[in-house]
Amino acid sequence: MKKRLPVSVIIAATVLGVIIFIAIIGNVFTPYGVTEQNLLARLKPPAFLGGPEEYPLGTDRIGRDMVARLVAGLRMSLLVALAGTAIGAIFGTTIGFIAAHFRGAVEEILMMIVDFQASLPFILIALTLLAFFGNSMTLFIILMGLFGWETYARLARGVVLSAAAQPYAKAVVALGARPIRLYTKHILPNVASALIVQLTLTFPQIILLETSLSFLGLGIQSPNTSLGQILGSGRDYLSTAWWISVFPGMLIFIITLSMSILGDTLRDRLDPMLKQRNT
Amino acid sequence: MTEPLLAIRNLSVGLPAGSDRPFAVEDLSLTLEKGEILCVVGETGSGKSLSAFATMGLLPTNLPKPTGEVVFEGRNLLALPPSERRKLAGSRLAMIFQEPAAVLNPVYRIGEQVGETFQLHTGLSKAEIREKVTALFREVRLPNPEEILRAYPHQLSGGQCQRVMIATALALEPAILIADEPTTALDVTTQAQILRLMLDLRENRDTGILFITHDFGVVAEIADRVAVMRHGRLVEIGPAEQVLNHPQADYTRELLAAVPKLDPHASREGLGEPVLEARGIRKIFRGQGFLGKKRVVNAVDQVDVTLRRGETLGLVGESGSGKSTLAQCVIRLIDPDDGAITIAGGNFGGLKGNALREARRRVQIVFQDPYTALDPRQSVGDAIAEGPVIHGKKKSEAMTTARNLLAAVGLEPSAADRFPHEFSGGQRQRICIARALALEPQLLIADESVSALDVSVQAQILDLLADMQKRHQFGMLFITHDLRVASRICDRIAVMRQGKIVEEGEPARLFVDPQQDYTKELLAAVPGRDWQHVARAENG
Amino acid sequence: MITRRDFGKYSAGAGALTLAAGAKPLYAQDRPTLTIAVDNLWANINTINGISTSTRRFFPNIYSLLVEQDYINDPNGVQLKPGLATEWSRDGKVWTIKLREGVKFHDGTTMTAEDVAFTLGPERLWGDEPFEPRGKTFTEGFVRVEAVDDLTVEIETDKVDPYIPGKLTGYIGFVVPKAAYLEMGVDAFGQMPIGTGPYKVTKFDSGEVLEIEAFDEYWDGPPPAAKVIWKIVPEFAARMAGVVSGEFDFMYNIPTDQMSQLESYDNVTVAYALAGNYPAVGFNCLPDPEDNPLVDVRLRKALVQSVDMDAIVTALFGELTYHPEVPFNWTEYGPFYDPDMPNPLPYDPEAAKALIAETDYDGEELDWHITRQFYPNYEAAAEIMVEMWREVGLNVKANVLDNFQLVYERPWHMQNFSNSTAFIPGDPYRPLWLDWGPASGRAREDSRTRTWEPTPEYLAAGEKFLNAVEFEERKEAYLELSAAWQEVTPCMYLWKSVYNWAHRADVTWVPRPDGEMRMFGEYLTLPA
Amino acid sequence: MLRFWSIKVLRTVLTLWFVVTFTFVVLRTSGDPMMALLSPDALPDEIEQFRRQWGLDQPLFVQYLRYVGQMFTGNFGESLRTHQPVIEIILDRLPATLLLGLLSFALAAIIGIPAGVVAAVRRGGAVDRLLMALAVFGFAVPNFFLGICLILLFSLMLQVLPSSGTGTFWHLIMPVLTLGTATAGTLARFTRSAMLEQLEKPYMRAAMAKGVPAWKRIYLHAFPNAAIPIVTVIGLNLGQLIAGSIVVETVFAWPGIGRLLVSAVSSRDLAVVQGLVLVIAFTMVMANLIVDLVYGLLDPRIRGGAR
Repeated sequence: MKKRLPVSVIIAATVLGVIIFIAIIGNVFTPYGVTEQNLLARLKPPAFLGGPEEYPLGTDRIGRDMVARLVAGLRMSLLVALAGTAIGAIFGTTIGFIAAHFRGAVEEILMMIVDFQASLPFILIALTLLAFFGNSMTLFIILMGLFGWETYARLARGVVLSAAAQPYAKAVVALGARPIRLYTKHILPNVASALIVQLTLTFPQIILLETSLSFLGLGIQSPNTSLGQILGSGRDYLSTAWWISVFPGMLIFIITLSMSILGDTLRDRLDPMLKQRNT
Repeated sequence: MTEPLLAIRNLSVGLPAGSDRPFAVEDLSLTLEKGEILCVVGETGSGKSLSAFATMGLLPTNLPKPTGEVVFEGRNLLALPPSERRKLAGSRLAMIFQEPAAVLNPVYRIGEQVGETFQLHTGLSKAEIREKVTALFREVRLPNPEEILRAYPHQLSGGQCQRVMIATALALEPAILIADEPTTALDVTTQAQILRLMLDLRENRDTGILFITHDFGVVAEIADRVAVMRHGRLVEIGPAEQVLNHPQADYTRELLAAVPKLDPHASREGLGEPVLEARGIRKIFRGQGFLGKKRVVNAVDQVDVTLRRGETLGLVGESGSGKSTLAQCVIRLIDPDDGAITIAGGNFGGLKGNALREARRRVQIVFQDPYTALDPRQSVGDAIAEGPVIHGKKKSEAMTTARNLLAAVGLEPSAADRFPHEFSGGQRQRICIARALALEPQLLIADESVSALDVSVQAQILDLLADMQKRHQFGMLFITHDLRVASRICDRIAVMRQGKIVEEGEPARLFVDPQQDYTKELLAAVPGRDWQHVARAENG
Repeated sequence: MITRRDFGKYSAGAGALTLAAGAKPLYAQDRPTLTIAVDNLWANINTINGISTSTRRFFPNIYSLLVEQDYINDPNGVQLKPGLATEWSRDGKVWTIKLREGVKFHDGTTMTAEDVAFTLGPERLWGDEPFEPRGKTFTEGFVRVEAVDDLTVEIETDKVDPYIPGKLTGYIGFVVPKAAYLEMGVDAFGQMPIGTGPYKVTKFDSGEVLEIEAFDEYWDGPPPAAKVIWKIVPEFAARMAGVVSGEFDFMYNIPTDQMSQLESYDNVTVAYALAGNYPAVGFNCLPDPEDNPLVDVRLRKALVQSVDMDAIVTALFGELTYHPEVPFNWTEYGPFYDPDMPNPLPYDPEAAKALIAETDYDGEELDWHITRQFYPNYEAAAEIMVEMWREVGLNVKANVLDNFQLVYERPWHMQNFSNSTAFIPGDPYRPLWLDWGPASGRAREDSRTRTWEPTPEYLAAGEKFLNAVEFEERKEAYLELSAAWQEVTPCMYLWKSVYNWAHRADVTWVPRPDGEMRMFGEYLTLPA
Repeated sequence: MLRFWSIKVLRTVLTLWFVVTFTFVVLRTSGDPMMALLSPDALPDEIEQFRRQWGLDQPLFVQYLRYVGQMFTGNFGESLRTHQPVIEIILDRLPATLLLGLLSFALAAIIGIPAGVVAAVRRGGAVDRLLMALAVFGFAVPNFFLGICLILLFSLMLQVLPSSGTGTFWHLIMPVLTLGTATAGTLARFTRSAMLEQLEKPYMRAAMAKGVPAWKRIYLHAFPNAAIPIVTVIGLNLGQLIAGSIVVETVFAWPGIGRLLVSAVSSRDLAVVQGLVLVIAFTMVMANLIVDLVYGLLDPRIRGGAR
């Protein structure tokens, strides 16, 4: 039943691959450092719009090379999103597994905490904590990790409950397996696809969350930079130096679009429930 | 009568590129007359359902357009524009489906759904429609038509849903009714009633019925003519009597031979010591009813079971009778509320934690659906070896056992490296059996283990189980809703109803001289029971 | 130069109009509503508790000052002119202030010497538990404020203070009504205050809007607008769009880079003023944290010398403003200002490297706390400065924080602040002594903002400065004081602040270096 | 049923209590709020005086009990900055946010749901691809960026819409558009997948066999079933709207609670932040209760009582 991958997916995967590649080694291609400034070349337009040749995508308000900024911002955004997604997914999934295994009071309490988190828009929590506790990279990453964990917990609990009711899980129990074996060797691999689909949703959401926080001044802090921070810092210059915010905006869009195309395809391909039905 | 009611000529339905064969239906020609029941039989993948869909114009949109002709009332349906075709659908041609509950739209009341056909094809007023629908419900013998009109699908049983569907199909007195496995999901007694309804329809309304099924019992019960399909092609077509009793094609012969006979025999001699003793097993499910009313279901109600080495005990009953719950209690996948279980002389019911896990090697289970019973991400060898590994065997030794077992269940030892999705349903069930036997259990529970399989495969699996039992001498608790199957393999049969065992005995006695009305009812409902010329006493 | 005569229509003949106040002016109906887009307001509008750049913009529209700086006739504002006080004279340590007659508060009561004495008195500003405790800073040396008759107030100080009239041009000079203030309490008063200004507050929501309406009994004649709305519009794009499309009559805080764009619209005029204010980088000179490398003055001087401040200011502001080379040698101090004063710490990265080499500094991270978007261009400058420091081997980390509370939360090595020069017009008292002296937040031991310990030399020079009554004596002390301060270099002044505005091209409006947006009098002319 | 709802209500109350306690503890342990409210060079006795005035000198536990106790009387404390009752400040701003939120949501639903249905019906086709790319664009464009672009286009260049603030119908257009876009994208995607699931259900084939026309099959048969899961994401999207309003209200100077929150947080007005968090949590929880209710009304299987 192997179908050929649609062109859109191949393009999306390629684009993502290129983006990740650029994020990893992109700075090799730029002669300038991220923070390297040229006060004589502030707000220069991209080369293709008549700007100086040495700045292909122009410069920002203090004369830093946009290419260097974008590469560094891209790397930071991807890293933060990756770390956040990973932490949230692992934490949430674990909680979901625990709730599904123990049921009863444990499940009730855990699900109440999930409800609590879900009852507050995350940006509200992030905004408050970052403002009140001060912005540090550690707190920021932890916060991004807290983002979406409740989705994973709910999802994991749901899929685990349904997976555990599957005959193959019962068969494994009947063989005399310990719960830990059942969960790690059988259920986790089978629910992983549902979780991976969720990953493709969370990942761009974290990039966007960071962008919103940057707008409120609570995102990644200088001298580090992120796509959201570049985008936010260029907003006063939209009518005169649009390239500062439009380029990172385009990157965010491309990442989100590619991720969602991949996620949709993964959902169709990997969802164990769908798969069972199709065979 | 010169023109048949429906003539399918050279119908071919293609499959999308990359499928295992180019055509789902290939060059199919057959006719259906007025007042005739034509049964189309075939195993999974024979193309019988797609032929029906092509006739109704219901083919999935990802399939190419069918070729050939489907002539009805002088017009080729395949060439009609969609709007014309839609006018015929539901009015002149009607169809009923396999899963009656899923075929009704869950958010609308039954009355609205049945009435929709009238709204679409007639100009009747609401009151008139209501009148008509009520009359239809009476005709299909639905109890309390008024109440059912207001009910939602989830409030009806499967049999009731199918009657509603039939009522919908009959609404505008169609010339043709296409029935796609309409009784497969139903209990045997319900099935008998629906089949009765089909026969009445043919009598009273002269409807031409295209009846699709895989069950030769059903065919024997109702068919005027039979068409046998295989791999999208017509193998044989002819009057029922001829096809069933004097089949021309080898394939038909094979299929018929595989149908288990209702052939009650006495229990075997030389059975060993008791391997399972269950006393007073009880399981109650508590649900939350409307407005806090508690719903209590006695799923298993004070049941005693004993089973000896080498013996097979059949547990038969309709859905909801508690037979699966009982089996799951015995194997401790569900904890019974009450009762004692002893397996192979050792306590099993009261064990906990590690002791329970250790004791699990004594009892294993084979489930109904071989597609979900194997972890799709685990290789077959690993799956079979897993039990021994859990119980302390070395991985390499366990793999050797697994390969040997694969050979024993009739598969290549090299299958160990492959994954479940590479196997057919029957092969998977063999793998499940191998997995269960890898632990050399004293008790094997087969929970509807052959119900989902095609009849030819079913026969093979039953033979395999019998063979394995002979070799390993395990006791087997065989759960099934199919009396034919039970009669073929069981030494003793216990009939369950509403959580209780109502009657128990050797098949020879039970089938010939049932004591309980319920047992009689069940036996009477077995479709086509006379066809195989079973010698049995008439019991009035 | 606009002369007073041009404004006769609104502001001349104050007395006559005040007498005629009972009759509604004919043009009352025709007066427009002005809308001003601002980036923020302040939590309260008390004259002292509410001190901030954003409140100063509108204060004079609500309150009147006892003494005015005449920016119309003197761009430096050194020249004083009567406000609510008409005359003032000193006899030793006692100043006698004569008040204007018939000045009405917004609640209809008439201002008396009691109100002024309360405004400046211990109960409100400098007693044990004053209503607005920050007043202590501005009333240093006050020992007695007393109403001697209905229109006369006496202020007595502990030593001779020739600068009292100048001090009354600051926040403490805004007069509040005693009775209403006491009745409402300081907090309620701060939400709906009463003054003697040309407009009375009708709505105040600190997160949203301030609405003030014409007060036609204003002592200097009815104001030109029926209503002035100060509306918070946080995004620059929205403020800009609003001014260009005519929704707003005024806006302020334009990113310097965008001024030319705004100017390109025919219907918009961009105005700016060099403010009496200097943003700075404060250095923490104290061993708190204990391992603070900045206790070494050589490192502080290296920080100063390694920054090409002129290049930064030119890049960020163009020709708008400049970097003052020598601290406190500022143009607004008229006779104190010396354009030829040599710069002891010029931009010289090599010298800076040499200084660093002399110290124990070994690349430790220096934490620089910066308040978010508080001083225009500060963050951009910081990013540039961090790079320049990196080049000489100084490892500074700019830490942008939400508010001053976080900025002052230790540990930190550097932080942002600004020093205002406005207190005594034409005299460096405030930045040099008030802001750094032993009673200031930067030196007081119990202060959170403490960054240095004044040296004996500084204290001695300060003593001399405070006691100087004559100019020459005071200037000499000023030079000594400044030198003593520079020995320590507890901060680095960056540039003279620029306040900027955009407004409808058809109004004529005079900006002030103190940021005040006077919507009345000689400062504003609306089209006929 | 009664039990079902009483459990729901109990959980709601517990969740809210959790929110109250959590915010109280977190905010009170994060530092001294007085420091932010007073000027940096405030005198120590001044700070002490403020602390006493606000009861911040009491042990944390006492403060907590007092806070919770007052809450039961509808007293959420006073703003540390402006001294107005918190509840008044919030209630003053709430209608503006609700107006913005509801209109945005209506817009999102009007655009997003039909787009999702069309995309599902045209699955795999060019229309589907285009709609889904637009949907992704909708939520991938940061709110503030879209908002500022709209201001520059409609207020600065075309000068047809007011740049900010509130008052007339025209003031609503840009904020609603900005806030609604992201939600429309999410809804479109979700509707599409919910519809796809329903389109493959057996009852759709049965409807076809009855001769139901294509558009009726989609709107009368598939859509009501797809609406059930769509309603559940509506509850979640409400959070997205509130989150979005924090940004959008700032961009458009919209006098709602989003902006209030930003200013209260940056000025560390504890009482207001606490009140807001609680009000927002309350709104969310209530909305989810309503969603549950609607869910029950839509789905006869739940309405019947068996949960």
